[in-house]
Order: sequence, then structure tokens, then C-alpha cells
Amino acid sequence: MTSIVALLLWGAAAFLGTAMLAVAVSRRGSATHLVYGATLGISAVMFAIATAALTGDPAGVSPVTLPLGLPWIGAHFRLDALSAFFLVVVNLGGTVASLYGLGYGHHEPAPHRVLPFFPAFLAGMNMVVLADDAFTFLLSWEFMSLASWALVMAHHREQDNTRAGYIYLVMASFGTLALLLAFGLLAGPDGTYTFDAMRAAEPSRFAAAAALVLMLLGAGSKAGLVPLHVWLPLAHPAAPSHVSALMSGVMTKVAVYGFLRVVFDLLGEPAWWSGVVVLFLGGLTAVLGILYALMEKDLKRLLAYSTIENIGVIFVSLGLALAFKANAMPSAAALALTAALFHVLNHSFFKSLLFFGAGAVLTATGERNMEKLGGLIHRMPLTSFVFLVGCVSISALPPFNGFVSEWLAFQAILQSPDLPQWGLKVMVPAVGGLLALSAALAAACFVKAFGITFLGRPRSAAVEQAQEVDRYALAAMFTLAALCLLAGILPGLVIDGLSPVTLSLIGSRMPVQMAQPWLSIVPIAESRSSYNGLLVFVFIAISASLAAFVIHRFASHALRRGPAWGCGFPDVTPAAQYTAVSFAQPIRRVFGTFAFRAREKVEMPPPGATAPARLTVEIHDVVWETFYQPITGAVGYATEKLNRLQFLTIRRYLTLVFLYLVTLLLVLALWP
Amino acid sequence: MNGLTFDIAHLLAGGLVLVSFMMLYQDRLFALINVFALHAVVLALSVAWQAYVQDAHHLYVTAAIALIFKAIVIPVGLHRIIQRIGIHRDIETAVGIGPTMLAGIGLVALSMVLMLRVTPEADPLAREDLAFALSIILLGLLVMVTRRNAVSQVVGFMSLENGLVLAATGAKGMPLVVEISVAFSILIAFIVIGVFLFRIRERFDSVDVGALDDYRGERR
Amino acid sequence: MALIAELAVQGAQMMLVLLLAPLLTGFVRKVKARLLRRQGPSLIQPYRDLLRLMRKEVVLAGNASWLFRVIPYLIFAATWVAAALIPTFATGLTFSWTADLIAIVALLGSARFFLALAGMDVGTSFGGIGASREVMIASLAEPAMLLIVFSLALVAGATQLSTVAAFMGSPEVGLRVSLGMSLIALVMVALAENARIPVDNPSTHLELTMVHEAMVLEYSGRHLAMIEFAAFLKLLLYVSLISCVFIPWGLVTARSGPGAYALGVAVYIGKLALSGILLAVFETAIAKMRVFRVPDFLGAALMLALLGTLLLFVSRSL
Amino acid sequence: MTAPFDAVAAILLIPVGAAALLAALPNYKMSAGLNVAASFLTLLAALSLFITDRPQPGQYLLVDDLNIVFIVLNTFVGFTTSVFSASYIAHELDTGRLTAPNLRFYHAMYQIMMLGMNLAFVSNNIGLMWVAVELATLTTVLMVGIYRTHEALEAAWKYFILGSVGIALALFGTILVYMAAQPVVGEGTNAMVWTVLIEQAARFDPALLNVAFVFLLLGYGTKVGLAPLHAWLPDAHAEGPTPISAVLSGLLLNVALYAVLRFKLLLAASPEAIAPGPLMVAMGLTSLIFAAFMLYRRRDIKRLFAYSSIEHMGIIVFAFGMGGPLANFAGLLHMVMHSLTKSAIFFAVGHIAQVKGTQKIADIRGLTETHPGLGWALVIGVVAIAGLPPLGIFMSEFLVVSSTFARQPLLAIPLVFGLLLAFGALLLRLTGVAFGEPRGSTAPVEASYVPMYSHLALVFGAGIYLPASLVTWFQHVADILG
Repeated sequence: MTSIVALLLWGAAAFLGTAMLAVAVSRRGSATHLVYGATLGISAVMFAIATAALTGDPAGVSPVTLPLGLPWIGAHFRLDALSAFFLVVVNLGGTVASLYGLGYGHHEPAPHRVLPFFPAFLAGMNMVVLADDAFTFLLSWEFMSLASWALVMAHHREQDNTRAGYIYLVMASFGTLALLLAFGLLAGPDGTYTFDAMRAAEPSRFAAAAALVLMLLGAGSKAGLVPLHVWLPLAHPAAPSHVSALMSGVMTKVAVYGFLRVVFDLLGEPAWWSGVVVLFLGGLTAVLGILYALMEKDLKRLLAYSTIENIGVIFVSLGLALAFKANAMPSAAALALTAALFHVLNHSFFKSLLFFGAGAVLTATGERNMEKLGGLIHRMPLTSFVFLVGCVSISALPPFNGFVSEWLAFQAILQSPDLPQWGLKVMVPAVGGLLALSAALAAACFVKAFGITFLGRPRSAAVEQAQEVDRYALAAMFTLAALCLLAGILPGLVIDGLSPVTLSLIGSRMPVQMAQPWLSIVPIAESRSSYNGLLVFVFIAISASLAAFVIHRFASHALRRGPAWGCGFPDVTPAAQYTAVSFAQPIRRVFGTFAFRAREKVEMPPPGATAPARLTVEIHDVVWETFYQPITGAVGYATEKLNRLQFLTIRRYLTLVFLYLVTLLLVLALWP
Repeated sequence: MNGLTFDIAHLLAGGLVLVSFMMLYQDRLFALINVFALHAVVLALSVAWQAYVQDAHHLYVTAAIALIFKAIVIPVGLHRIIQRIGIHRDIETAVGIGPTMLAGIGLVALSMVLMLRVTPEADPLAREDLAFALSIILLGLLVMVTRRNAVSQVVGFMSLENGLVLAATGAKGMPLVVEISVAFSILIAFIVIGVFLFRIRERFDSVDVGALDDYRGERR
Repeated sequence: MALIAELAVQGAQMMLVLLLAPLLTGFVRKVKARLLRRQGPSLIQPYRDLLRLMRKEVVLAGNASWLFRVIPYLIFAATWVAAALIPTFATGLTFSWTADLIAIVALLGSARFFLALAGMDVGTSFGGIGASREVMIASLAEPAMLLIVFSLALVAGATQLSTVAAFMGSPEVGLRVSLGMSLIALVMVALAENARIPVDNPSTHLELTMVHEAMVLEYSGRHLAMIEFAAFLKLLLYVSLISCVFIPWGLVTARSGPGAYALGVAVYIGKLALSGILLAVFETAIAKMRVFRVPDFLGAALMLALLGTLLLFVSRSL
Repeated sequence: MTAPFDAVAAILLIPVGAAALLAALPNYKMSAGLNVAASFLTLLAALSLFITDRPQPGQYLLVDDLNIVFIVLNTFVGFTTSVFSASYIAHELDTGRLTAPNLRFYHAMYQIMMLGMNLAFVSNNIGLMWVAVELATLTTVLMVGIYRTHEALEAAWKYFILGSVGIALALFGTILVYMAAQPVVGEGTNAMVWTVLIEQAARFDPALLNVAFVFLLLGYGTKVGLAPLHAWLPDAHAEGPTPISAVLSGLLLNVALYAVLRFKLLLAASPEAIAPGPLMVAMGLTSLIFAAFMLYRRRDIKRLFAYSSIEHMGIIVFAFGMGGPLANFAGLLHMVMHSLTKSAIFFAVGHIAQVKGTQKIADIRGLTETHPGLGWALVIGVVAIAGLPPLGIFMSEFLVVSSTFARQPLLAIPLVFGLLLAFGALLLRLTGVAFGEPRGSTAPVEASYVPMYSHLALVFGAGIYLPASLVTWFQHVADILG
């Protein structure tokens, strides 16, 4: 019998084949259906296989070695619980994105710049997860970056997009080099690049520490950890929306996979301080990410910044898991890791959903700028409904899925007083506060996103002409919305599904959840904490319908439409509505002064003057200005100085040669 | 090897270094060219002496080339060129004469130190020769580097090449020496022709292509 | 059989909060009026208001969407479920494990989320003001609340309210600094969440200072009734929460018989009355603050809560 | 198949004969064809070295594992470049940049240059190697100046002067090696025969070898284009005809590198001489980082890629300097991949410059829109040269960086820094040239896509799959290199 791994590799090969095919046919009309249909089929099959592998016994799957890649090592592929779980995430994302693409693809002005790279991108992500040696891993990793870069460059005529693509690929390359160094360290001078060998080797403390830092740089830059996130809000929105969904919802998860694979699997026992570092970065990322999102008025960029926040949440849980693992608290570590993985899954659901929604808005109106949108709930009722579901889920509100993973993370934090180290003791509650802060800010952010985009009155003519999107896109979005609800009301199912992963990485698992009465989830004991999404959902449904029933039975039915009351001020123009920027103003006042060095300046004309009053808001991207501007400045300075060497006279060049010769001879003369 | 042959070889090679030093402090072009002619003459003598000592007759050819081509043809040619295209006859220095001399002394010392590290079992003649040849090469480079005029740089290059020939002839039984000296002569001829063709009055970089087109008679 | 009885008790708890909520608000208003030497409306005025609103016709803004009409029911339902999950007179009811304290906080968050959306639906500037200020307040109040939850959970070793209440009632708690901090922070959060003075004024209609009222400005008739009712419930919820955690005495455990239940209810009503008086006194004694002073107020709550949690973390190992 | 020695003779004699014929042929179409045919025959002859027995090393000629890599690569790129050159030159003739007599000269010189390079590879005699390298250099000098514009002549002149100094230094180094060998091996030609030298190297005077190596490194290093000896390289690439730029970058640099490697071996065989590794590592890093910085301010597209060649030579020299089986393997692989990729890039750039009528980067925009064939070839080429997978250079960079970091972490940091810096610059320019709102002429181009895409296909294939025989052979060579 052929191994499942071989089957999955055939799937990846089929993706690549589709990519080749797409190159040939991409300019034909039928290409969109053909390519997305193919990717839909392939990723659905891969998804099924991966799910079966996760629920089955992934340990028994035999690895596959192909005579490709590094010659004397070959390309190793393996499937274990961790990779099976991430395959599920990747291919579920791929399936719905393909479904969405079936309809959305027809609006693509340059299909030949999207179709070949879309399957390639999927193939790359699948191969990263399957890879079992450093070379194959990095090859797939960078291939994934490259394919997504090409997709970001699909609409290359806009200057912002080319800049986005540039920054993206440079940062991706930086990340790859960091990973490369990490693997070099783990492989040792003899070049034992297989993961098996790395797992068997005991890295020295220095090597383990350096590898962890390098992984944070490498995987962190791909995932979007602050301060390595700068490319993300530029690149993700620049791609076509279903690709944005894949990049935000899935590719960042592949980065998390890379981090998990190395830090939890290959590095062996972690040091306790690694938990502190990861927690700190995670908390910082979560809060800063969502604050950036709040300041944003471009819908897709807002979503991209929110991805950064969610990555922060995931890394907080990972940091906890590391801290617990380092202190031999396996059950707590399993809880934290489950929280992280659950959030990985959840985020892939709702972020894809939200990007699909943003894509729908974009096709319907041609606008990403929220200040030009509004009132779309009337024109696009179905899209607005699923978008609302996405917003509720991502805001971590019960009974949807986002809440469950945050709840698990909080439960994990509550396990932490038993940690012996002072650093962790002080860090964990503070990070818990940051997590709570980011959750509350996320809710604010998505009130803004939904409220400004879909509610209120239309702010531009384009909105008034908007049409509901096609049925493929709706099918994709409704699937995800249903999944968000399902994972929210049946979290036990997901938690049990994750248990093989925690077993393999931590050696422990959360208690079996599906056996609990009423399908509750109980991390430790019912008397300590429990949550039942299903019952909360049912209760809300019952009490809401009860209230509605009572009202309709006994209260007045009269309803009259009239102009809005607004305290007696008739709003003449839709422009007088609250905008995205004004909505964020209170929060900007509270947090913006230190997070963005925000300044508001009011120019009030003297009494009697007819000049308009003016309010200007100045916002600084502190991360960019602190970390990146000095680098670009230094490179610019160095290039300018060095560039003089291009314009010397021949004599000066000879002088260089001469001085070099004399120096070398001097070295020789002084050689002992 | 008897002492006299060694002393004569030593004397001639040392003389070459001395003449190289003389080049360093010339501030007129014509004087420089004349010193170079002297350099070539001493080289020719040295090579001839080696030919005699090693009993390698083909080296006489090299000596002859040095004498005829470098000591006569090239200096005369350069004189002509300077007059024909009106090159400024002062030597513009990038580094003053004094520092250049000091640097030159340093370079000679450096070559000595380097070559004295060579194990004494090696042929002492070769060893001394090499030290002098290295000095001459470095001094030639020094001339090229510290003089701004193209012609003086050509002269520097030629003296450098003289050092090479000295080294090559000092290496006993080295094949291809004659061929190499011929090849280098051609190379130098190319450079000199280039200076003439491109009307390089001052610097190497001041290539005047219009002049070349005039010469070819096919201006585009 | 036992199950039916338990379900009945659970149902009774749900009805109890529903019935008591307007009364509490009416009581607070009455006490406040008396403190100001006014006669004040009658205690059952809130019930009358609700009935009146229900009978009125709904005037809907021309461009209000379906969401605008659904939200009142959602808010009401979410708040009601949350309120019903707080142990009022008894701990360990059948469904008390459905949601722990974190989930209750999040349920209230859901209600607020939708309320803010409702404020933005019609597209008036007042709705926007209200919504944006509400989320700003929430963005500080919610973390503070969660940190308070952390403190409680660390002391009691659980986030399950029944367990927390039982633990707080037991003698092993003693006086703790961090609990005191949590109490202060919780009161501050509760004031903010219920739109009470000094954060917001429930009885104002001065446009620029409104927060909660600005969001519901466009509501009328039965929709407004639902929202008002939800607000009553929320006040009751916070009062019950504070009392069940910090004055847990008199709580009966589940399955202890009707007599004990009756006693529990009586004690509960007593606690409500006490809290209501305290709230009224506090509100009368203090002035409302400017909107942009609110972050400082809530920031103080946040810091107190964080400090409490940190102290607990640190003292755990001592 | 004929007797084995004929293969070597053929490699040398075919170019000679072709050069003589080409010098006589007036018709440029015929001569372009003949050029292709001769290059192809040379390639066949080189390939036949694989299947026939190797000749015994003589006093002058030698075929061993090391140089066979270089010979085959050299003749292959020489052949593809001649194909590219045929279509390129036709366009140059149409636009009047070159005249028919120019072309006669050009084609003859092309073959002589190939002769020089092949001879440098097969020579077993350090003197002969020197002669061959200089022959190749001087012919390229003439080719660079062939447009006879001011810039072209200046570039050729600069190349000539700096090259001459390099020649002189290399010769002195060669003499020193002879001097070191002569007491041990004896007088005469034998003391210049490579195979003899390497056997006896342990007994040579280490001090002489040290000085010799410095001179050889600088002399041949000038031709490799290592900073700060690189000054001629960017100009020569930018101003000469593009086929010559391709050959310069793809082949001539390899020739010089090969010479450096040979002498590195010699030095490594002498236990008391200084280790050549650190010196090469330092030069490699300097070149890499320097070139990476220089890439940012380039305005001329060919000069841009010329600096990229310096950068890659830096990486290769670094890898060989590190030594060890992994790094040497990586160095060899990198060299082959760089030759293929860089010449492919120059093929693309040549056509691009022709169709746009400019080499200014700022005047070229949106190529993937107007000329997809060229634009995407350039994208793939730059992606490959920047070291992204799944193309061959990724594999070599992977090996270099990871093995270095495991052995000398502090050396890997500047290496990675330089790589990233260069990547940023190349990508910046690529984004401008290949994407964005199209600018400049959109006229269709008569390009020969076969050479560049076949190169890219090879590079792509190598990035994923290296045939086992090739690998064992590379490994063997890597072991030789120590």
C-alpha cells in the first residue's frame, strides 16, 4: 500500500501540475473555472486525507524519501499529528479559497498573473508542512513566499503594490536566512539536515538559545510578530482577496507551524526564559497589532493588522506552553498548546471569511476605503450577514469560536501561578492583561469595521450601485460562517481532535471532552472552570425567541418609518456620519499618544474670519521609524559614500590595488 | 658559484633598484624617460650577465630586446609623442617627492624582509635577485600610483615589467622567458600606441575618442 | 424527577432576575430622589415604563436595517442569560457550569458589541459618538474586569462562580489586600459598565455627554423596552456578582429544599437593597466627569486589578 | 570515437581554425552561423571527454576531474552565447551600431577568446595557463571596445590598464612558484608542470609560496573581479556588446577563479605555508558586501548585473576559502549555477536593451506587461541569482550559509548580511524594471528565447534534482579541493 505521505505528495504535485497548466491556458476565458475547479478538488481531497490522518494514527504513517533536493540527503517527507493538523488548516483554507475564486476570479483583470501562482502557492504551503528535512523545508518555505509574492504583484501597476511586494520579499528573505542559520546550527558542521538527526542531536545551550532567537526572527517575520510585521499589512491587502485570505488565514499559520516544529519538536527541552521572550513578543504583537488596525481606514489593511493581533494571541499561548513545558507541567502545557492550535484553526476560519467579505465589497463597489463605504447591509444582505458572523467570531464573543480559544488561553494563564521563576510570575499576569486588552480592542475594531462598512448611509455613489456577490463566493463565505459557529458550539470536538498533536509535542493532552455531559468543555475539573458553547447558544436562542414571542403576542405591532431622530438634528449629508477615523478618535486619544505619537492639531480661525477650521491628526508608525528607518538610512548613507568608488580615476584604482598588495605583503612579513 | 659572478649580478640588480629610486624623484618628463632608458640599459646588462652565467643563450635575446626596444625605441617614441601631442612636460605628483621616497624605502625594506624569510638553502643568487626584483616591481607600482601623468605611469609600468624580467631571468632554467619578454614588449607597445591614439595628454582617463575617429578617418 | 426539580429551580432563578431587575433600578432611583429631598417616582415606575413602551408604536428611521430590529432581542437575551448564570440566592444550580465568569463577561461583551452596532446603523452622528465612546470605555473596562476575574480565580482556584462564591464564604479566605483592590476595581468597572455616574449619566439627554443614551437614541417602542430591560438586568447582574463574591453569606447550595431556597431569596433581596442604597448614595455624592477623564478612571481600575493579580502571583510562592 | 587525446586537441584546434575562417569570411550571416557551428563542435568535443579515457597528463595539457567541470561549462555557455549572439548581432547591424568589418573582427575574436579560455583550463603548465588567461583577457579588451563610443573605449582602456597590472602581478607570482619549485623539481619545464608541482609541493619553500600566492591572488583576482580589484569589471560589462558581457560574467571570471583554485590547492599541499582559506574568505566577504552596497545606486542595467557578478564571485571565493566538503561542493555548484544564470540574465538584458533602446534602468518599466517573454525570463533570472528556490543558487547558498554558521558563526553573520543587502538591491531594481506602468518602446522583439530559457531550465532542474553521477563527481572534486 502506498503511504499516505505519497498520496499527499501526489496532491502537491497535482497542484504544481495545475500551475503549469494554468501558465498554458491562463489567457483563455475558461481558465478560471478550470484552475479553481482543479484546486478545489485537489485541496478537498487533501483535506479529507489530512483529517483522516489526524483522527487516525498519524504515528503509523511511513515517511517518504524522494531522490530530490539535497543530493546526498534527498527530500524527506513525513506526516505526524502536528503536520496533519496544519495540513487540515492549509487545505481547508485552500478549498474555500478555491470555491470563492470560482466566482471571484471572473472579476480579475489580469488572470494570467493569478492563475498560475495560486496552485503553486497551495503546493508550497502543503510541502512546507510535509517536509522532514531542513533543505526541503526551506525550499518549500521560500517557494511559498515566492508564489505569494507573485500574487501580491498581480496588480503591479499600482505603485503601492510594487512597494508592498518589495518589502514583502525582502522581509521573507530575511526570515529565510534566519531559518537557514537556525537549521545550520542544528545540523552542525557535518550537515545532518534531516529532522530526525536534528531531533536526535542534543544542541548545546548556546545553540538552542540561538536557534530559538533565530526561529523567532525567521518564523516570526513570516507570521508577523512585532516588530517584524511591517510587510504584512502592505502585502496581504495587495493580493487578490482570496489570496489575501490564504496569506492571512493560512500562510501565517504555516509560519506558526515552522516555529512549533523547530522549537517544540527539534530543540528538545526548552529553557524557561524562552517562554518569557515569546510571551512578551506575543503580548506586544497582540496589542500593537489591534491598535494599528483601529487606526486604519482601509478595510483590507485593517484585516491584515488584525491578523497581526491574532498571531500575537497565538504566540502568547505558545509562550505559556513553552514555560509550562520547561517547568515539567505537562497538562498545563497541553492546555496552552491546545489554546494556541485552536486559535490557529479559528483564525484561519474567520480571517478567511472576513477577507472574502472584503473581497465581495471590493468587487461590488471597487472600494477598500471604508470612508467611501457604508450602508452596504441593504445592498448586500447576505454578505453583510456572514461578515457580521466573522466580526463576532474574531471579537471573541460567545457563542462563536474565537471566544473558545481565548477562553482556553485565559484558563492556561490561570495555571501559571505554580511556575517557579520570578520572571514568568511577573510576566504572565501582565500578558494576561494585554491579552484581555487586545480582545476588547478587537471588539472595538470590528464594531468599527462592520459599522462603518455595512451600516449607516452610503458614503459614495459606488455603494448605491453595489450588487450582491455571486453564489460561489457566498457558498465559500457561508461555509466558513457555519464552521465558525460549529467550532464555537462544539469546541470539545476540536479539542479532542487536537489531542494527538499535544501528545506528540508535549507528551500530555487535555482530558477527553466529548465524553463530558452536555458537551461542555472542561480543561481541568468542572468545579474549576467549564464552558458550554452549545448551551449558551441554545439559551440565547431560546430567550431571544421567547422575548420575541412575548412581544409579538402581547405588545403593539405598530411600526412607522420616518426620518431619523438624531436629537432633532436632521443630518443633511451622509458625509456628516461618523467615519472610521472619527470612530477611532477616543481610542486614539487613550492609546495613540504613546503607541503612535499621535498628535491632534486644531486650527481655529479667529472669530469673524471665514476660513474653515481644520483638524489635523498626525500618526507615526513608531515601529517603522524606530527599527526600519535607521536601517534604510544607514544603507542609503553607505551606498552614497561607497558609490564614489564607481567614479575614481584609473590611478586611484591602481592605488587601491597597490595598497592592497602592500597590505597583504605586510601581513606576510609580520606573519609569525 | 664563485664570488665574482655573484657580486656582479648583485651589483647590477642593486643598480636597477637604485635607478628605480632615481625615477621616484624626477619632476620632468624627459628626465624621467631618460632615467628609464638607463633602467633598461642596466636591465639589459643584468640579463646578459645572467645569460652568460647560466650559459643560457636564449637570454641574450631578452637582453637585446631590453636594450633595443626599451632603452632606445620606446624612449625615443615617447619623446616624439610628447612633442607631437603637446603633453605638459612637468610631472604632476599625487604624493610629494619626500613621502614617495620614504615609501619607496619602506617598500624595499618590505621586499627584503619577505625574501629573507626564504630558506637559505635556496640559491642565494636567486634569493637576492628576487628581493631586488620585488623591490623594483613595488617601486614601479609606486611610480604609477603617485604620478598623475599618463606617460609617467607608462614609465612606471615599464619599470615594473623590468623587475619581472629580472626575476624571470634570475630563475634558473625558467622556460618561456623570451616569449614572455616579447609578449610584454607588445603589451607596452599597445599602451604607448594607446596613449598616442587616444591623445592622452594628461591622465589615463582623458581618452579623446574624436582623435581616434580622425585617425581612422571614419567619423560617425 | 430530581432533574425536573432542579430545572425548575434554575427556571425560577431566571424568572427571579427578570422580575427583580426593574425593581432594583426603581429602588435606586427612589433612594436617589429621597436623598435629594424629592418625592421620586414610585418603586414600580420602571415596570410601568416598560409596559408603556411595549404598547407604543415603533418609529423606525427610514434606512434602519434588519439588524437594527434584531439587536434589541439579542441584547436582551445575552444579558438575561448572563444574569441568570450568576448565583443569586443559590450556588451550583443545574446549568451554572454552562459558563464561568469569563464567559459571563464575554456575554456582556456580546451585548455591548451589538449595541454599538445598533448605534451606527441609522447613520446619525449621535449614534457614532455613542458607539465610539462605548467601545473606548469597554476597551479599558473589559481588561480590568478580566484581571479582576484572574484575581478571584487565583484566590479561589476556579473561574466557576459557584466555586468562587463557596470559597469566598469559607473561613480560609481571610482579609487580603488583593481582594480589596479587586473589589474597588470591580465597583469602578460596574459603574462604567452600567453607565452610572461618574462615567455616564443614565438620566441625561445632554447630547455631548451621552454615551449609552446616544447609542439608543433611535430606538422607540418595544425595541426600546427590550434595551431598557437589558440595562436593568445588567445592573442587577453586577450587583449580584459583587454580592455573591464579596458578601457570599446566605447563599444556599443547590438541592437544599424549598425552605432554604426561600431564605436564600430573602437574603438576596436584602443584599440588593443594601447595594442599591450604597449606589444611590455614591451617585448622589459625586459629579459626572468629562468623557476624556473616563480613561483615567478606568485606567486606575485596570491598574488596581493588575496590581491585585500581580500581588497574588507573587505571594503564591511565598 | 577517436583516440582520447584528440578531444583535447579538438577543443583547442576547432576555435583556432574557426577564427582563421571567420577572419576571412565577409558575410556576417554565414559567419554567425559558422560561429555557432564551431562553438557547437567544441561543445561536442568537450562532452566527449566524459566518455573517452582521459589522456595522460603531459607537460602542457591535462584533463582531470577539476577542469572537466570548467571545460564543459565553458564550451556549453560559449555555444549558447554564440546562438544568442547571432540574433543579437543582427539587430546591432540593423541599427548601425556595428558594421560588417566590425563583425568579422568580432566573430574571429570570439573564437580566439574561446581558445584562450579552453586553453587555460586544459593547460597543465602554470606558464601556459598564464599565457592563456592573458590571451583571453586581451581579446575581451578588444571586444569591449568594439562599439568605439567614448564610454566603450574608456571602459576598454580601463580594463586594459588594470588588466595589464594584473597580468604583471600574476606573472611575478608564477615566477615565484617556479623559483620555489626549481630547487626541488629541478630546472626546466618540469618545474612549471602542475601535476609535478602538486606532488612535490610539501617540500617547497613555504615563504616563497606565500609571497607567490599573494601575487597570484591579486593578479588573477583582478580578473575574478574581487573588490577592491574590480574596477574594470562593471564598465567592461556595461559598455561592451552583451554577448561579451555574458561571456565575461559567465566564463572569464571562472577562468581566473580556476587559476586561483589551482594555486590554492598548491598552497594547501604545503603544510608550512599560510592557509589560503582566511585570505580568500576575507576577500570574498569584502567583495560580497561591497558589491551589495554598490548595487543600490546603479542606473545602468548591465552595470547592475556586473556588480552582481562581483557579489557572486565573492560568495564563491568565500565558499572555497571556507573549504571542507560541504562548502567546496557549494562553491562549485554556485559557480556553475552563477555562470548559467548570469549569462541567461545577460541574454535577456541584451534583448531588453535593444528593444527599449536604452540601458537606463529608469527608462525601462513594466516589462512583464509589454514583453512577457523577456520580462518573465528576467524575473526568473533575478529570482535565481538572488538565491531563491526552487532554483539552483538556493541550494549552494543554503549549503554555504548553513555549514558556515555551524563552523564559524561570526563569519556567517556578515555573509548573511551581504546576501540580504544584495537581495534587496536586486529586487528593488527588478520590481522597477519588470513591473509597474510600462514605459518605453513596446515594439515586439525578435529574440532568441532558446538560450536563456534553456539556461534557466537547467538552473531550475538543478535546484530540485541533481543527478547522482554529477553529485558524486562534484563531491570528488570538492574532496580534491580539500
